[in-house]
Amino acid sequence: MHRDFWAMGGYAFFVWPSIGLAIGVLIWNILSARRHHARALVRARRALAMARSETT
Amino acid sequence: MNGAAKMPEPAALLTAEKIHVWRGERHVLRGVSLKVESGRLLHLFGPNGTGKTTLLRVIAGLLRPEQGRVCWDGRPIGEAREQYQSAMAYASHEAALKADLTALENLRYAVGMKRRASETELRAALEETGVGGCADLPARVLSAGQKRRVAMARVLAMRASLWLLDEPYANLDTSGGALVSRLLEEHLDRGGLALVIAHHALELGRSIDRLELSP
Amino acid sequence: MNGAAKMPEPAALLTAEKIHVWRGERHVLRGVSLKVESGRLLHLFGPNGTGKTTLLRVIAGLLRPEQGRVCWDGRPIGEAREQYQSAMAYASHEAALKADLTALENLRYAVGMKRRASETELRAALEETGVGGCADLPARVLSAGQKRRVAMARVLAMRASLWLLDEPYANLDTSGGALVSRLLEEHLDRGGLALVIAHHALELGRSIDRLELSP
Amino acid sequence: MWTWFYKLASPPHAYRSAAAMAPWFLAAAAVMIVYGLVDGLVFAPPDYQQGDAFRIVYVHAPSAWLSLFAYTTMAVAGGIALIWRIKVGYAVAAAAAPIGASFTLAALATGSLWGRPMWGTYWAWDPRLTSELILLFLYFGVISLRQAFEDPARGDRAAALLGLVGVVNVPIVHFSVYWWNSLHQGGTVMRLGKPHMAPSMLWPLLAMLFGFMCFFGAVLCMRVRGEILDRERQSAWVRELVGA
Amino acid sequence: MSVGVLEAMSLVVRREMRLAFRRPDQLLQPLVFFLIVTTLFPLSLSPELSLLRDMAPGVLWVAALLSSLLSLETLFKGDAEDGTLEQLTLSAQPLVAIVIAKTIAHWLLSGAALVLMSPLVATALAIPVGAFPTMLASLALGTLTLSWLGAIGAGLTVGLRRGSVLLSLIVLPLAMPLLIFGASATDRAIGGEGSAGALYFLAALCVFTCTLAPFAAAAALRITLE
Amino acid sequence: MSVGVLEAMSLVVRREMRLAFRRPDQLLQPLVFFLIVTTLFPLSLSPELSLLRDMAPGVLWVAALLSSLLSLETLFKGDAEDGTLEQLTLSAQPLVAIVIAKTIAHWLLSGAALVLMSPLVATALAIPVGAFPTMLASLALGTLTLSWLGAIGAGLTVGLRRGSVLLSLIVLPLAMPLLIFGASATDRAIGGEGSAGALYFLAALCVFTCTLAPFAAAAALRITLE
Ligand code: HEM
Ligand SMILES: Nc1ncnc2c1ncn2[C@@H]1O[C@H](COP(=O)(O)OP(=O)(O)OP(=O)(O)O)[C@@H](O)[C@H]1O
Ligand SMILES: Nc1ncnc2c1ncn2[C@@H]1O[C@H](COP(=O)(O)OP(=O)(O)OP(=O)(O)O)[C@@H](O)[C@H]1O
Ligand SMILES: [Mg+2]
Ligand SMILES: [Mg+2]
Repeated sequence: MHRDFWAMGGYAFFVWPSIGLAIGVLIWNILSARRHHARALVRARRALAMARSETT
Repeated sequence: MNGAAKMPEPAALLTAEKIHVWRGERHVLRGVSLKVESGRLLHLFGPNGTGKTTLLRVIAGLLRPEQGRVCWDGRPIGEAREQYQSAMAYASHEAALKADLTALENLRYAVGMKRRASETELRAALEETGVGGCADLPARVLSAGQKRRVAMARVLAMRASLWLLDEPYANLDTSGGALVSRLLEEHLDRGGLALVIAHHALELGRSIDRLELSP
Repeated sequence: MNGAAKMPEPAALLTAEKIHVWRGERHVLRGVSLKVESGRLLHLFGPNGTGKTTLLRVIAGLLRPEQGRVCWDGRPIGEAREQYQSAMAYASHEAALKADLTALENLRYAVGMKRRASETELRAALEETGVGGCADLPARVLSAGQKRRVAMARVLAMRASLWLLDEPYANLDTSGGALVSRLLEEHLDRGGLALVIAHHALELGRSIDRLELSP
Repeated sequence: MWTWFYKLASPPHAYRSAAAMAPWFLAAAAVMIVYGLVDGLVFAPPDYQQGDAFRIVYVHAPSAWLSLFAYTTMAVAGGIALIWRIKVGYAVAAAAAPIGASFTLAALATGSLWGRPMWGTYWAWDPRLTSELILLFLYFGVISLRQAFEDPARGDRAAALLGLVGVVNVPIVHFSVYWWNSLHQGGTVMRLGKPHMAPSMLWPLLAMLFGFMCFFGAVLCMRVRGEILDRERQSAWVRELVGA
Repeated sequence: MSVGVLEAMSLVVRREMRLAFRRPDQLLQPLVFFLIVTTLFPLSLSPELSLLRDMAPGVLWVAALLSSLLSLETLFKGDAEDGTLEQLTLSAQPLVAIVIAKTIAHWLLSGAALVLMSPLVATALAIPVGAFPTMLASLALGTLTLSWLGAIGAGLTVGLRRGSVLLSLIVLPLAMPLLIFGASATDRAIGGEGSAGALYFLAALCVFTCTLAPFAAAAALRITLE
Repeated sequence: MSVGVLEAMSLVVRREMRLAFRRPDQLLQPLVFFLIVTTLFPLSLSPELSLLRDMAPGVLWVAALLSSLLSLETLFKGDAEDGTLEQLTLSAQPLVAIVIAKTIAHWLLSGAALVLMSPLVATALAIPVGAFPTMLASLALGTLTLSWLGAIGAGLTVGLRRGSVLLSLIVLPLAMPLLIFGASATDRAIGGEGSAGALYFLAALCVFTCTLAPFAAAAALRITLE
């Protein structure tokens, strides 16, 4: 049963990469969105620091 | 058909309030304000790279400032675009000529968008700025000073009430400099307004306003 | 590594004999002759469109005259091309900068063809002409006067003995004008030669030669 | 009514509500995707023609559908921003572009992998396939146009305009199978009336579709927050937010 | 004394014409390109007429598309570089009118010329004379649509550093339906089948872009110039 | 302290590289063009693989030729317009050296990149993998030869008003043999036949142009710059 499942009726070479790729894209999206937000935060902090150093 | 007939009501007024512009990381214009009234000239000067050209482009409406606004006769120039543009003539650092068109054709196609000007009128404008002889030469072969004079002729032929001139004296010989000064005086006499960038003191035989941009 | 060390033997001499140039139907240069010796400056002036730029280009070897010849140290510049070019620096009406390269890179690739110049040297040249702060900005965003100053820095960094300058004062503020005059004086003090087009009287605190082209 | 709308679209409000919505979307997406994958890969019967290869549909169709949906979202958000000058719209458009591009890529890749066993080739110059490729190019065009401007505000507007213009490609992708005779099969799920599919195959597919949609909502919210922060870097509320 | 919009537009068109005839290369460039692409192709194939005829619509349309695209790059670029575009935008005339005038001039100078030349090329590609009317109509509609799409792209990319690649990247996806329908119309006409459907579609596309694209292009220009 | 010729040449090459990477469009333009031409073609045909495969060498070579040609136009033009070409000619270095350096840089940036990308395109055009070595070799030789021929053309036409058309007119006849032999080499390789003959011929052509063209190009440049 397990064998059969992983073999996908002989189409394993096509099915599993597809599934993997799709899951990869999902994960990439989450990671990159989080990184994007984190970087924006860093830039905003930097801008604030610059503004503060200018006024003082 | 007389130039004086086309001139503005004396009320014409240009104001700029607290203009701020950033270029890249530089805060080039930091809250510049100015006012030009009918019959007055404002001489804009200051060291290289302090933003004179930038300011003139903001006033011409070519550049939107990050803050501040420019008004013509009390209305922001963005709203009164058409009136403002037909009352204004702008001459930039470059002569803005099509290299493959003759001086006359350059005038015809640029001036013709603002007002109907006959060929004799255009030729007269070129004659007035001393490049009548080059009217039928392609702009490509003109000398630096000649190009500058053609650009001046374009300003003249537009019969605008507001002149925005970016270093009109550059590349001109001594007689050319005197000519520009005379044209400016006549323009002011007709009740026109002018905003002129120049690095040397302007001697116009009348009082002028001055605005210095500092680095 | 000192600038003065690289300077020419006092014998250096530039002559042009009976230069004739036609452009289109116009006989622009009608037998102009001139001579510049070591330590001397020739101020070329005259009304717009009389052929000053044309003459300078002939002397730089960019334009072959219909008649007449230009000699460097007694040899026609066509024959002594390499010596002549390595002894000469030319600054045209335009700044001749690559818009996408920074000011510093522009200098590196232009000066580097003539002599090995370290980056500090190039930066020093930019500093000297007052645009040290713009060294790493692309030429595209520089103001007109800043471009002109970078072009002047290029001339400086080439350490050439002959300077051919086409209106080096244009677009410069007052301090920039004084700077160019000072640079010219120092160049002449080192025994250099200079051929300068300018529309106003040059005040260099030393005697200079003058050549007027008339229409 | 309008003031309410503008308040809703005000950057700080949008920033906060995006943060509030994201986890819900993500949770819903996780549930549906996990169910869809398990049911689709393990329990659904093999197709009588395609055998087990048909299971690629569970990732291919949702990705492909999302590629179109994300583009539409991007164009609409950009259009709203352009017309009503609502800045958050630009943030949404900018956030949707990379997500959409990634799913377009996924659709192309999974489709290719499916094409090999079904049509005997990874790639053919078929209208559906080609127009999907064009969609990818459009995404690239929008993304690189935005980046080509030194001034971000102008980049936003230019990209929004291009997004709007390019939206014509979306119906082309969708209807290409009907307009041209195509290798690619026509609509099976997204079709008015009865779907041509056995329910045991259909349920997991629907779950995957909605799961992907929710996922899109979640990542969009997360990305939008970054975009808003970036655009509002100089504003008082962001300073307060990051200063605290 | 002030100048009407139509008058201003005709002035712009005349200006473009004058410039083009002053610089015949801008005029000839797309035509030469078109000719070259279509003549090179047969050269690179084994000289079988049947193969040639199968390919002909494709070659014709790809060549037309590319040569149109190449000339589109210069639609606003030259004017932007020498500062005359600034003068145009300050001319108190609506930007849309200027854009329309420039695009029409562009089409007259590239698209229309290309259509006129296509029978020559078609003969060389062994396209039967019977297919000429369809080919001409489809090319005329196609190049006009393309000029409009290109105006949007050119407006979006003028002054940008990556302008030219972006232009292709932007315009070609949009132009794909044109290519597909245009080539298929020509193909069917060669095969003696009816091609009215494809032609109608092209016409609809053309009307659609002609009405919307000027505004999009003007908006694009306003965004980039500002 | 004076600068050797080789040093100056390497400086020019580095300058071109820097400029190209500063303006990625000049770098990507020919590649994008190449990709697009090859993508558009199949679209305009009925999707039959056999037809596509017959056309593949032609499409590949015509696209390579055109994209090379397009980028050649800018070989000296940008420098001539902003005045830096004047500075280069006054740099006390032999003009031939400058021309060689610029042409090599051009080939590295367009031809070599194109060769590297061709397998991708070839796959999309259904060219069998077995034919790749021949295709790569012939394209490498062909684009290099073309760069040299193009340098002559670009030298002759820089600053001329009819520059670009003339360039095509000058270069394409010279490039014709390249196209014919290159396409036939690829074609034979696809068919599994030996293609050494055509490759040798291409190599001979390449060596021949590499030795003579620099002088011709420098002379051409000197004539137009006067
Ligand atoms: C590279 C190759 C492929 C591409 C680019 C592609 C693209 C697409 C796109 C864009 C859609 C969404 C259409 C819409 O929502 O209107 C779609 C849906 C679909 N594709 Fe593909 N596809 C490819 C290969 C395949 C293959 C090989 C098969 C199966 C033999 C397939 C089966 C389907 C199915 C069943 C759907 C769902 C249809 C529906 O219900 O709307 N695709 N594909
Ligand atoms: N992207 C940028 N990054 C940094 N500085 C910039 C950028 N763009 C422009 N600048 C600077 O902004 C200033 C623009 O000046 P502007 O051209 O208005 O000067 P100006 O007063 O007209 O000078 P000039 O007298 O030389 O004509 C210059 O100093 C320039 O270096
Ligand atoms: N093809 C041509 N036909 C007629 N006249 C020409 C042609 N080419 C150039 N000229 C003229 O030759 C002269 C060239 O002048 P040049 O540029 O050397 O002047 P200049 O003295 O440097 O002037 P400026 O002070 O304005 O820089 C100009 O008067 C120009 O009009
Ligand atoms: Mg200035
Ligand atoms: Mg001069």
